[in-house]
Amino acid sequence: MKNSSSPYVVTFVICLLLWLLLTASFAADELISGVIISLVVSIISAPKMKILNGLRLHLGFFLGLLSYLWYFFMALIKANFDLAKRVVSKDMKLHPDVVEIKTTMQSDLGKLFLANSITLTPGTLTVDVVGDSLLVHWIDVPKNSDINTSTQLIVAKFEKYLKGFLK
Amino acid sequence: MIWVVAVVVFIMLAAALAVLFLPNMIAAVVASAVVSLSLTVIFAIVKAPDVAMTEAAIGAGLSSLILAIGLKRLGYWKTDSIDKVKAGERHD
Amino acid sequence: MTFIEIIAMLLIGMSALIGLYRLIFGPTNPDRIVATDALNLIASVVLVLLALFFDSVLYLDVALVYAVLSFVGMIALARVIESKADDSSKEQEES
Amino acid sequence: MHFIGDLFILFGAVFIFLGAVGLIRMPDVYNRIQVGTKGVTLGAIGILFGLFLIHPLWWSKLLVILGFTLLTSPVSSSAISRAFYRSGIKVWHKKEDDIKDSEGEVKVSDNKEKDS
Repeated sequence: MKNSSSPYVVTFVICLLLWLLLTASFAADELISGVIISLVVSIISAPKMKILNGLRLHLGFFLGLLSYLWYFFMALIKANFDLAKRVVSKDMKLHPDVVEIKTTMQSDLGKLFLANSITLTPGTLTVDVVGDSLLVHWIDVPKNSDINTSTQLIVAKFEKYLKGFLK
Repeated sequence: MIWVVAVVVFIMLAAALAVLFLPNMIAAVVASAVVSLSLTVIFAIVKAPDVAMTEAAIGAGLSSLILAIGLKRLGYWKTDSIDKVKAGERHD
Repeated sequence: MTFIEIIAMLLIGMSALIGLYRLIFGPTNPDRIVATDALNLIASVVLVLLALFFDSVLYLDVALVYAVLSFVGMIALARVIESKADDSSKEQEES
Repeated sequence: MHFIGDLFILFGAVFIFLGAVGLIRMPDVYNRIQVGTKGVTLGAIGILFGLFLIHPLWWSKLLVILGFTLLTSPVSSSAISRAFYRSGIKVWHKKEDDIKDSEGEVKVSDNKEKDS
């Protein structure tokens, strides 16, 4: 796939998919108007959508996306049971602090997905993104941790899954 | 269903009183967002989804946006108490 | 409206009241903003449940519009709080 | 099928309630953001899935609402916490810890604190 035309195609596909999901019908007139509207929208807005350059368009895209989503939901449910235990218990075992971790994701979209995943998984919240490093508020910092161990603990699994479909 | 209406009306009245009595501007903006939120839910309960959609667009999106931009222009964006921001005096 | 749904609605109403407590008596102003962020999501959940109670798909549109626009409002508020020293210095230069 | 959907709705409501209780009990703004976002987001996912089990024909709009919730809720909470962090709101520490300063770097104490 060429580099210059891919943002147009991706924007068009996303707009058409959103239209189909919102109308939920395959009638001819609605389909034609949806195609026209998403064409116009993609022509206008695709040069400004720099963030879509982070997509890694290859054959295993949907497989990577699905495996990432599965792992993400498991982590979300685990995070919520951890949270429930923490809220119900009497002393909440809090040792909060802000730690800094390094990421190897290069594109902006990869950093966005990584930050979202960190926010919704056990005890961590992305506070800031500066270049290559993320500031993470951690609800229970283990003792004697430095930047490498916290990077290993928080982001290593997610990066492995995210590398499947993002740069 | 009458209990849902009662709870939502209670939330709306309490947030509207909070808009009057909160000392900080940003807290008042946030409380007014809660007022429009409960108004949206009330419109949906009385089976007027079109009015509820309009109220959601105006109340949640536009009015918060315009009030936030207004706060930025006036210099009242600080999350601290208002007594640091005297009238007519910008703080650094 | 079955029994379980009434219990679920009751739990959501109680959590909305707890959020209201944080909104009004929150010790600092950031707590109030956090409470509003939680209340926005709770309100869109309530709108989704109303679609179940009235058996009509129209209410889901209201929930969708509310979710999107409350996100816009919260982002605007966050940007206003964040615009700190650079903006005030710029305005002082202008005046 | 209606009963299973009801169970999912109850699951979601319980997690929303837990998130709200955490909003009361936590001592700090950042902890409150964490608990509120996680609890309410999983609650919304549970309720949307239960509604899908009750009315399977509404799947497309429920999927759009689910996608928007999953994308926007962590982004908005992260933006709010970034605004708080940049405007200088300190992170709460437990009394017996001697972690005083946290300007973006890890300073974890080595002393043996009393575990209750």
